[in-house]
Amino acid sequence: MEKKTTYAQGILEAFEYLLGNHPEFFVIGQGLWSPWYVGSTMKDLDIKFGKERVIDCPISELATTGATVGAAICGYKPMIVHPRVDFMLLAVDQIVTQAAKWRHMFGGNAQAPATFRAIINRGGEQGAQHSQSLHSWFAHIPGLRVVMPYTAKDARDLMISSVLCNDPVMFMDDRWLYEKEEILGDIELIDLRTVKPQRIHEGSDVTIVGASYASMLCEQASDELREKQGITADFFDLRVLNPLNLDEIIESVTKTGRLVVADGDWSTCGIAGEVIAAVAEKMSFSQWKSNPVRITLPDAPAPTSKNLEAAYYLKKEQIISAVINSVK
Amino acid sequence: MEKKTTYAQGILEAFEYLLGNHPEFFVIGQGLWSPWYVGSTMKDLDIKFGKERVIDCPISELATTGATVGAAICGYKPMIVHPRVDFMLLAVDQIVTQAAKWRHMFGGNAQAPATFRAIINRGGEQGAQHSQSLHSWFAHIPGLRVVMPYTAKDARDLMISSVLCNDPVMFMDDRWLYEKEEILGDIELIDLRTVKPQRIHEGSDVTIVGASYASMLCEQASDELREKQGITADFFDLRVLNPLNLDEIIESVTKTGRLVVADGDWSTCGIAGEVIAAVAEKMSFSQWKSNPVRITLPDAPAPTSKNLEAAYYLKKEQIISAVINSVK
Amino acid sequence: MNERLGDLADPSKFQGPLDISGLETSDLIHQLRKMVVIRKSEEKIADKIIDGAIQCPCHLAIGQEAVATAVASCLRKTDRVFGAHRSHSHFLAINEDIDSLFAEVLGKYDGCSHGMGGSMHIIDAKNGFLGSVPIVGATIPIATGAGLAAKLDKKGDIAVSYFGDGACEEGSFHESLNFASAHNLPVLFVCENNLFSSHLHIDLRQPSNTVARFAQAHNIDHQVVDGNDVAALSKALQTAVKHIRETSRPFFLEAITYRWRGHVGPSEDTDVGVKRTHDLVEWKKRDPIARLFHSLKDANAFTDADFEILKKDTDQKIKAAWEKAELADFPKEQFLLDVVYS
Amino acid sequence: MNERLGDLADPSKFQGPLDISGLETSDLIHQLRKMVVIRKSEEKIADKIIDGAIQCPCHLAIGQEAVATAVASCLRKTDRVFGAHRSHSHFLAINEDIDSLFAEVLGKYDGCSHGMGGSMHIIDAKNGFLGSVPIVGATIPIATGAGLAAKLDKKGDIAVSYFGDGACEEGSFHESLNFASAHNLPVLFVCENNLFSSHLHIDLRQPSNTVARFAQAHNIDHQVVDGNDVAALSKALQTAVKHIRETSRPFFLEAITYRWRGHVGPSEDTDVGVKRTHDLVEWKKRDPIARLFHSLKDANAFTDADFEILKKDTDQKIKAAWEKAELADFPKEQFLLDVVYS
Ligand SMILES: Cc1ncc(C[n+]2csc(CCOP(=O)(O)OP(=O)(O)O)c2C)c(N)n1
Ligand SMILES: Cc1ncc(C[n+]2csc(CCOP(=O)(O)OP(=O)(O)O)c2C)c(N)n1
Ligand SMILES: [Mg+2]
Ligand SMILES: [Mg+2]
Repeated sequence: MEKKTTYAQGILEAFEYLLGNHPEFFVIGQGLWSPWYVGSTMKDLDIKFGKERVIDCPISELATTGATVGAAICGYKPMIVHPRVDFMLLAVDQIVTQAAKWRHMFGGNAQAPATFRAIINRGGEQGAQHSQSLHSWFAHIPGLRVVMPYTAKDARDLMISSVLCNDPVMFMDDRWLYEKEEILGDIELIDLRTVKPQRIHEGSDVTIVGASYASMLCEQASDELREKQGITADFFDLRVLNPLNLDEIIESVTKTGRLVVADGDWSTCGIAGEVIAAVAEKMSFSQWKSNPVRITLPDAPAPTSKNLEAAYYLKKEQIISAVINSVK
Repeated sequence: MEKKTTYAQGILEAFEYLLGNHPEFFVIGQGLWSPWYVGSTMKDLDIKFGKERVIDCPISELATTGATVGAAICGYKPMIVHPRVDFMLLAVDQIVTQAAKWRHMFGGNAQAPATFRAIINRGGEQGAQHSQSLHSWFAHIPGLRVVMPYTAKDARDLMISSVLCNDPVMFMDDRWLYEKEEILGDIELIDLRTVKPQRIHEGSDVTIVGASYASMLCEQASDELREKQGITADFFDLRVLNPLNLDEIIESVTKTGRLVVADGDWSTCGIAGEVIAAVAEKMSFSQWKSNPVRITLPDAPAPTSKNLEAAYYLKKEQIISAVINSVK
Repeated sequence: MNERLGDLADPSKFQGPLDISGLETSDLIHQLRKMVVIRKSEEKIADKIIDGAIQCPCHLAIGQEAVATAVASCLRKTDRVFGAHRSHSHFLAINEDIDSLFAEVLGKYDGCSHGMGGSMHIIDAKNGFLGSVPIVGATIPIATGAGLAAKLDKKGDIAVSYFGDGACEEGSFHESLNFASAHNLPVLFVCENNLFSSHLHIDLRQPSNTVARFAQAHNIDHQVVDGNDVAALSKALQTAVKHIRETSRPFFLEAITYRWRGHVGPSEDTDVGVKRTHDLVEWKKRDPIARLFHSLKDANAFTDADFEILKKDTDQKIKAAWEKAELADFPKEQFLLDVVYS
Repeated sequence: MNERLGDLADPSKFQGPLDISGLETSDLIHQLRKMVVIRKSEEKIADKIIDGAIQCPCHLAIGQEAVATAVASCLRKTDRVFGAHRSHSHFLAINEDIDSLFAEVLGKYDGCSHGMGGSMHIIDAKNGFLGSVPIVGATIPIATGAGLAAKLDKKGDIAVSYFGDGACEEGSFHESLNFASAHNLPVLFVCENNLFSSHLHIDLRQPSNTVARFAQAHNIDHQVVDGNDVAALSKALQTAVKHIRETSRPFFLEAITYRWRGHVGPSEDTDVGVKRTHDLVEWKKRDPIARLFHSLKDANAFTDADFEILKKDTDQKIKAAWEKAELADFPKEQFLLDVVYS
């Protein structure tokens, strides 16, 4: 049997590939010389490839992100790692107002192909300031590509695609997926511009859509629905949240007439609502067989207590019962 | 005939009311001692009420916003003015990760009732970095109330409500509305927690929804549709984007079966999609008579050239033709 | 240029007793007691993390207790204190509320934040500790705003901002210093410079190992003190706080100290560099508690027996507090939505 | 503490000719020509704003030309220069591309940013001017990253970051200085301290009117120079740039200057305080162009006639450039979506 690789190892392999093959790549971030900071995803890279290209840095999110953008403008394909999305918010200006607009505001005469790796790091009673994801914020911004891998293969390959892309990319990996294992083939070099949502299960009763960790819950729910209820789902993992290509999902809902979207973030103006709105706009309204549903976080900041955390975060049971309600 | 008051004067009156009646109110921001910085909305306030309570400040968006939050925590009802949304992005941490979560993460033992006044200031060939609105970002955040007045009355009264509210509030006024005139009655003291979207026109053919400047275009479109096409619209102005109360709008679409939403920002994960998604989720799917439609900015940063600006920003004609398409 | 700390950063120095002349013995004993409460409370927390009883991330200040007790001893209840991620000591120094700290780290409704905050979000508003949060640098502008509020209140109250050497790399820190200086705000900035930010020594992050140079640049009066010397801290702070109240000008105190435990959690983090392994041994000899105790003993103000009693009493208090916290209830599920808005 | 600028901030001082000894006359004449090009281009823009021909916001550097020409005279094409909102002078000093500046402020496709940027977003990448944007402080970390790239490239290139005194209040400025200093990045920080940020004098925003104190705090070599003295600037910059290339350490230059026009647009902004009205008269006597011209004339290196020819030639170039820009096309509507992504 082929050996299985975890999501975290997939990311580490992507780093090794990039550092080994692309002299224009370097990476900067808090904790990169630490034995424990970013999990195992960057283990010993500084030792293997040198502290000149694997750079630990001061607690200055804004300047280090801006410096990454500056190096990208000068021909590098650099990455900054933010060990938590929450910290990265201090650097939103550089991501959203500088990098995402750099090509456009100079009429195509320049580009800022930086990758912003933001780690979703939540749970474990960390509370409100160590739990945000906010991927929907970034998906709102033209000029910024947003990648959220769910599979270990995507974690590896789409990280490479993100770095090598000529546009700024927000690449968000979720610690809750680090142990997910798959048999990975060789690295596949994919042009990020061609990457779309991926149909992981094929079915006819309902269309289920997720991204990142929510996709894991969707996949489990879809498995269980098939096995226990005989309900088959077209299940899509979004992968790239911006620019968003929903063609196949719209086609799918046209077929199933039912749509359940799960997203591990807040509801209002979130990606789950976006999928529903886009389908509602573009699919003939007469195709609906039941109301679309979204499963998202409650409208509250993250709590700390374990009992409240259990109530707060998404569970596959919510998806299962939404599907059952929608099909019945 | 009663005298008309502009939106800008409405805001000025709100400031005079607050400074005159509420010693716990003060305001800080760049340009408050300038003869021209924030239009006429704060004219001579520093002279009338003193530079101790109308405070001009260094170019330090993060610290001045944080200081506003700090004063709010200590019992004041302060406001910070950001002359452009774009500048405020440097302070997102204080708004989103501090103020919006302050009550929650201390279990209700504290509050941070600051008002963040962000001015939408775009057009005039200012380009990509002087044009953002991003209200949908803030509407995504539990704990942060988001107010976007369209009428001069709301600009005045809801600014007072925002300041006096015990929660942090993002109050966004749009320079393109400053000259809008109305006959205003006396100041009405309204508890912000009770404020919902407002039906401005009553009709039966279509439901039109807007916010802020987009509401002006919606109102004009609705007028023209009634006069020239005999199409009558239920037109709602959202006013409060978070927490969002869509009950009446859902009821309205249940009646009309048609929905057109206009919003002066980007589409993906924006408030227009949110309205569509929420209606699609909650209204019985069999009530749709046509597909819902959103009118938003193109997926591009703002350009500068006047011809591109003309192509870029929303126009009432887009709303009119969307309605006509939807009704036919 | 390139001023450096010199001996203050050399752990083999400053291990002897303190110069307590000119200070009230009663206050020093009070501070000794508080330091023991802090030390032992945090040791309890460390043990309970190892046990698995505590889940939330805890940043322990064991070894750094002196700063908090010296600051607290100069304050009044109407002052406004803000902490950061490593703030058990700041919290306990204000009112020794072990019960509500323990309940909080367990996520219980009896906690100071009703179980919504855990170790990293603690508050004791009625006693002037207005909150601590873990976004590095975030409370510096907030405390600056509390200073602005105090100035508008015109009652001579002050604001206190606690932060670390790492936080001095955040833009919010510099912006706050400028604002406080330009607008004459009564803020006491307290930097606990423990030479580390997480795994990185300050020399790998900044061009100098002292941060008072930023106060200098912003024209703010400042002093650099042995942060493990309650006496030196108290003298500096008494003068500083008086000055702030009288002039409504900010003041910047840099206290040189060292944390005995790791960045987060109970371990000693000796995996972050050989130097730390060596230095830690030495720093433990610069123990703020032992040094104060020996000075008091030398002055015949506190005996070995007194110290034993103090430790035993504290152990009992802590045991009781822990048991109480364990029995307390978690917040109800509905609470999650109840405290989002007013 | 509280160091202040002294005479450099007193406009009645430093009005005489310059000390040009030790400098190449040809370079100074070159700089004189460039300053005239900048002055007259901006005057043209000012007139065209008044005319209503230009719509986009323009921040004019009339009076501040010397800084840009002195910096540009020390650079090579592979260096990486970043401006901010007031950057016509920085742009023109690099390659005198009046044509593409004029087309850009009119929003034409011939503009340096194909009409997508206007005055506030200009670029001349092939000559090393890698962009200017109007978010205050935004290009400081970006230039710092360009310095990091130059360091990795190992070719002795440097990055240049232009910004104003107001930008020194932004956190991004301080974070960048620390990063550049701690990581030894070859960055030339150039602060054009014109004593104002928009309507506010620096004394209302900062506790001192000089900003080099921040370089000091971050252990960065620095110099404060009369920003209206091409000779002094050139001497300081030649040394500084050589030093940066050789050591890969940052350098900080504070150039004291004054803008003759308002914060934005063509007016003189004399409504922002009586002091400005008075000072402006004096500052105009510290004119960098007139002072350099008189020094060259005194040294018999440039005559009145030469100066007249220079001005006339420049006028003609400007006239031609303007006419060409007016005739140019706007970008096509599709372009709006064509340049969002690669
Ligand atoms: C904005 C932000 N960036 C990074 C972190 C991660 N982090 C938490 S504490 C810490 C170290 C802070 O060092 P210092 O300020 O010296 O305080 P100490 O831990 O030494 O007490 C870091 C980097 C954070 N919480 N917030
Ligand atoms: C982040 C941000 N805050 C505020 C502004 C508004 N603004 C534009 S230029 C300027 C003044 C900057 O002053 P300074 O840096 O001294 O440059 P100068 O205008 O004097 O050349 C201000 C406040 C902005 N563009 N960006
Ligand atoms: Mg530290
Ligand atoms: Mg200036």
